[in-house]
Amino acid sequence: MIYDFLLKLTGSEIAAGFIQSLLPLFVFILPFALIAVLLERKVSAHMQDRLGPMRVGYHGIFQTVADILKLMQKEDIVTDNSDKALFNIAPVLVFTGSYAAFAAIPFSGAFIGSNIDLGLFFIVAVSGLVVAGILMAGWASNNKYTLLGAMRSAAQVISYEIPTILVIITIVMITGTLNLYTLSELQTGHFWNWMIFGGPSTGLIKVAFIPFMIIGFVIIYISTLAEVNRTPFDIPEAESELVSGYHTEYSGMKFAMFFLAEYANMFAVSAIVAAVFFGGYQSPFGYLGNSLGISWFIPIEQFFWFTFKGIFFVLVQMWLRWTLPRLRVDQLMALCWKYLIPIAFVNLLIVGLITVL
Amino acid sequence: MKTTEEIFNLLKEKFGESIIEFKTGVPVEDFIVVNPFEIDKVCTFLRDTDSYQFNNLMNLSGVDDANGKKITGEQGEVKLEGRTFSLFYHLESMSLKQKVTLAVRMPGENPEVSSVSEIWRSADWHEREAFDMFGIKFLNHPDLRRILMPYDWEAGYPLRKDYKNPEFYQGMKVPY
Amino acid sequence: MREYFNNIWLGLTTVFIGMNVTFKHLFKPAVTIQYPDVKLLLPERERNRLYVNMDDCIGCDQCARACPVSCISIETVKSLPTDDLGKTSNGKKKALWLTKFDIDIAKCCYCQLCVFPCPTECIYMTDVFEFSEYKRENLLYSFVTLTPDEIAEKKNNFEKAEAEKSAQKAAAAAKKAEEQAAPKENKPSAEKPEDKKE
Amino acid sequence: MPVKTEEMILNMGPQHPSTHGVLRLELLLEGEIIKGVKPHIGYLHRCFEKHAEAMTYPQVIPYVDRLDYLSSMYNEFGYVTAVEKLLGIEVPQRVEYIRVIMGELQRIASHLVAIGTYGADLGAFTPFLFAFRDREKILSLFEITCGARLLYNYIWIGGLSHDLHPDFVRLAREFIPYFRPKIKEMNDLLSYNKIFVERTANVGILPPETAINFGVSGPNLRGSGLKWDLRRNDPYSVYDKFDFNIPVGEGRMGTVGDCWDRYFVRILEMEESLKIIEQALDQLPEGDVTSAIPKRVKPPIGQVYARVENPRGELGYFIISDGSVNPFRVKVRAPSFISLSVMDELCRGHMIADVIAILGSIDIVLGEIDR
Amino acid sequence: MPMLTEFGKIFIFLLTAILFVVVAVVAAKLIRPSRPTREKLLTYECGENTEGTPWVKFNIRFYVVALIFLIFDVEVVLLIPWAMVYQSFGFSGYIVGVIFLLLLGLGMAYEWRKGDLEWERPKIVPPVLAEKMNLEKPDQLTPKEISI
Amino acid sequence: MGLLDKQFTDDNIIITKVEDVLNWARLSSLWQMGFGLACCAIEMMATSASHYDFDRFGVIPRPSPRQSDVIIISGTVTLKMAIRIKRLYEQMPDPKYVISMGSCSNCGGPYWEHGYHVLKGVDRVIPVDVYVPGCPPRPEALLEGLLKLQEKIRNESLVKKTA
Repeated sequence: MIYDFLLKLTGSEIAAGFIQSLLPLFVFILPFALIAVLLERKVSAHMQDRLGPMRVGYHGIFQTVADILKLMQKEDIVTDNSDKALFNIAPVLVFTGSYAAFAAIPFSGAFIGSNIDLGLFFIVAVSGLVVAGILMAGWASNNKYTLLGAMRSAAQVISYEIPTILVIITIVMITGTLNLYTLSELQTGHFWNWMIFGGPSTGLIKVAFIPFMIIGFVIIYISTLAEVNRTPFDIPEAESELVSGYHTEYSGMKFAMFFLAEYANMFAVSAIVAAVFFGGYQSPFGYLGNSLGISWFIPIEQFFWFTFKGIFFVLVQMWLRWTLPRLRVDQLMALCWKYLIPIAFVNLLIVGLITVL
Repeated sequence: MKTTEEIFNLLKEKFGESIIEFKTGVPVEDFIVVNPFEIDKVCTFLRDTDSYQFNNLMNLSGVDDANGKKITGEQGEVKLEGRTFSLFYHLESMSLKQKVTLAVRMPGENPEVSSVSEIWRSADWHEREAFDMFGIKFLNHPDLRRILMPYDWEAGYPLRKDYKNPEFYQGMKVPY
Repeated sequence: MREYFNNIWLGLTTVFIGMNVTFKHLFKPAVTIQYPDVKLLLPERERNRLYVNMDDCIGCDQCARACPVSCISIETVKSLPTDDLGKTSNGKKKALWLTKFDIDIAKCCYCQLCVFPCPTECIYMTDVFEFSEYKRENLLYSFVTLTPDEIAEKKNNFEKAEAEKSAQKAAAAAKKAEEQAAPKENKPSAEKPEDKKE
Repeated sequence: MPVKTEEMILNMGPQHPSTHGVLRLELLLEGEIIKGVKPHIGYLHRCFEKHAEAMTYPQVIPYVDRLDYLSSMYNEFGYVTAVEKLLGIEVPQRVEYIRVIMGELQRIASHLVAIGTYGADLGAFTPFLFAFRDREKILSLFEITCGARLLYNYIWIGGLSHDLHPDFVRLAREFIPYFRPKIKEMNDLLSYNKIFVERTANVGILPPETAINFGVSGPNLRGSGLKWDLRRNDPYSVYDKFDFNIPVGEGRMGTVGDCWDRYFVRILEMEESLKIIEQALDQLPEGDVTSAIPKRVKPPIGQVYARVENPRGELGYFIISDGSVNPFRVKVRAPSFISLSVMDELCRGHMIADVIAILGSIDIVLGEIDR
Repeated sequence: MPMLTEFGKIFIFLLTAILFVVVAVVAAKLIRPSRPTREKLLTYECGENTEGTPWVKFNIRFYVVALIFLIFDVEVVLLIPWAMVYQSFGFSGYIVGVIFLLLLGLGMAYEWRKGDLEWERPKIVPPVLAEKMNLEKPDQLTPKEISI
Repeated sequence: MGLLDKQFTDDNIIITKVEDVLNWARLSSLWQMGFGLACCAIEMMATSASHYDFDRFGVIPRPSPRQSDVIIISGTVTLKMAIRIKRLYEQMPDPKYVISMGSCSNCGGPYWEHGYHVLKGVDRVIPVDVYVPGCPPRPEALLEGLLKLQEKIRNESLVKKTA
């Protein structure tokens, strides 16, 4: 565990905790956001027979760096009519909410910010902070677009939390743990031990689990998509209706924070899906470190696999985004309440039945 | 399918004095000149009678006939006296495949005409445009405001032939 | 109930069909033309910046009259019989000094109406489109080949000649005053020599 | 739950990503529900009719281009039809055929923009770019013919400015098999997509009676289920020589006359246009295209109303001539101008997102509305 | 030395995040210009003047969503402890959960039935004009009949 | 009071380097305000579409003026619209740039003579950085205008101009 290593190094728990808390930010989120924004533009471009950023560095690899540097230079506008205190707090809250989720995500066997037993539950709970931030941003801007966007966003995020939790409960019923580290460790070995393939259980039960696990996966993927406001669920920031939704009035660095939070969130939810259904940081084929006998190499491999899986799901998010139109707000609610929740319910009951049998 | 002349004769029978004139000529489309205050009644009749069924108002256009005497004022501005404004109504019956053109003539000083926007909703915006461009007043129009020009445009009606452009609008210089 | 499951089915399948389309395009080569590096070969009829070949221009003003936006302004001075202006490439004789041939390219609407009436085909649209400017004044193109001094000189020459001519004419007119009621009484000093030769 | 909430006025536009230009919609909202829509137009009022009075007849054509800038060819077509009717001149057959080919290509290009931006309005950005990619092919066809990409000044009174480029027929024939699969792709990607269908079906239903009374024409009228196309019902040029269908809204996904129908009529019309182009290319006669152009256009005193089937509907020109070289009055019956006036009726009771769907489905061009 | 709990670590994460945003915004402040004008500080509404305030009594619909969510969320949270341990009680443990879930499902079915899951919106009436309109059926408007 | 508000009187290597980096960032990431007026707007859309691809230059359309750096006035500016354009421009955060695209916004274009409702040149209400001629300009011409604008940004300086 890196924490123990840092503890030895610094001798102070606070310092170790602090350094550890910086790690995901600087080692992971910022580079990830830089890459993901570029990736998004590149993927979308190639899907549309275009090229995407080409002029800043080789194939535009420094595009996002330029974007961030430019956003730093932009004037920060706080309108006269806005509620200035809330207006300034909102980006902090939004970013904090999405960053806190990273505390419980196991990046590899050797690194997990906070190995709490409530892991999954904590992540779901703390993303509520984001809702508060969004509502705050929308309200404080004193702008009709932002307010409508924030309202929609809040309604959407909280609605889609229920199917997420229901699917998580389904997993908890099988594994009996909420701790993401334990959950990942449970799925060790090869890919057939992943939860999507019935998890570590064996025999007929495992086979019986598979269809329900797939249903569960689809539900959780759809609802996490909605929770991070991606197309087809991007109505809160629906460009063609509400200009750009709750962050219409934000400019410069504060806008960059919203942007960063969005991409951090995208990875966070992908990571949850990967950790819950696709073995977290576990390799699908066994470790090179094991076969070569280099034990310190294993966590690095694990980190690689985790990132790989996370980014894969992020890519699917992008793929969906550049394919689909967006839903209307009432259809979005209907999808959640009439389709996802009942199906998740039934799924839960059946999985429970299979486990006890 | 009736020709304009037949329609004119039939209308003349029905409405008498309100139907003023029938105009025809080689490149000129035939049209029927109607009294401006009776146009709504004529149009209702034309739409609702089974043998006409003019259910579509294709076009409604105002025209500044610019036919009066030219009078040069003190500051050199040109005024037209005794001129008229016209409105042309192009009607079509989509079911009977017939077309007819109606026209009304109004005096230049205070052009007023009955609105047909109750009869064909498409007339609503056409009439607003005619008001905006020529200053023709449509009686009984539900919402007679300027439509293309800004609501606070004070320099008159731009498609009149004697229109003069203002120098400034809200602090912006208008001429080149 | 049937509709409920049908909706789910349609929703999933059509999403996958759509994703299939975009996925296929992910690996298709892009159609993008990388402009500053790669330039498209423009067709021969391309209509962009106007160009006037002043060697061929006879100052007939036809283009200016055809222009719907009046962005061409031409001023000419008659040449003296002694001046030799040369011939245009299609054999027309030039008789006018062009003192002003301005095209306000900022106003131009690139409709090509000025090109067709030109008798010497000296005004035409080129395929040059890269001429954006920081200042609008730079978009006023002057095609005149004469220097301001020369222009002044030509004007002066013409005025002199005109003065002589009108003096002669006045004399001639005085002679047959009963027949002709002053065919040309214009005062050359006051009038700008704007000739509209066709 | 009949709890009274306060009404809110929301401005959409003039700067708004999906008002297709500079339209301003004033929405009266109750929560997300629309109580009324007030369109404010005139932000692009470029005084066309005043300009026309100051120009000679041929000089008006560049201005006509700029009315409906998505279908310039067709605007020219309509204008010259009117002027030729006024002059009483016949044009050579080849000219008519080329006009039809250009007009139908323009119709495809225009519908592509309509469909593409409609997708973008509803959140799908990829179809927009696909549509523009294919439109670019058509524009290059126009470009080799007359040298301009958007505003052509190609169709002249009595003829055309240039004859076809020697490569044109070959390239146009190549375009047809290239484009047919793209329509299918568009259907896969957008038309039949469940989300798209949900967004557009049963939204903004326009019954045919209302459509006629409002004067709505073109694909919007056909979307309401009425087989009314001026190319058939009031044939002009050589349209009576071609075999094509008139697609109408059938209510396949919802009710007849909803947004999906209006959208899908445009998809089907692109196929029909391809058919017409194919036939016209086959029948294209030889001849001179400039011989009938009059040197000086000076129509006799009179007036004329001529109309053509623009990609957006019935485009009519009402021209009064006083015998001089300048038209005395030109009035344009702009199809989008009329179609937009129906917005208020269509939107009532819908939600904010539906306003976008309805506005996109009636496919307006502000240049033509404001003139 | 007090042991830093796992929650303590989370707390440090939260602090880091706040710190990061503050540092980033302050750093930007060192660079960015500040040239406020009156128009710049107006609320953005597509270039128009705003009419009325957005801070109005808002649509009840959003509150209903919040209420339903609250009920469901709380009940779903109650499920979590059960989900973790029910296996040790065997089939009876499962049945207990099922009863709870069924009640929840019943509540939801009730809400569905009552129409609370629908977005409350008026019935949309297509704008049919009441006037008499002699319109033939579209199939009668076939091209063959047309003669102009 | 930020760095960009200051005007240094002396020139030194640090300022020049910082300036270069900042200018580079600004010019490589010009977010365009998604906003079209008339015919030129279609060509602007064509420029962002696949064939010409604005995204290659880092230009992406942002719906809100608060997040955009460059406003492309693409089309005829009428008097009614000019007031709104002025406000939208004002509402963009500094540093901001303006490209005037096409004849109409350069000087009224074809409508300069009889256009009673047309503003003859958008530079009467907002300062313009680059004029792109054309009616409408080809997409390449707009790209060339953008390159000109980038060139202009590259030469911007924190150092106070002396005389």
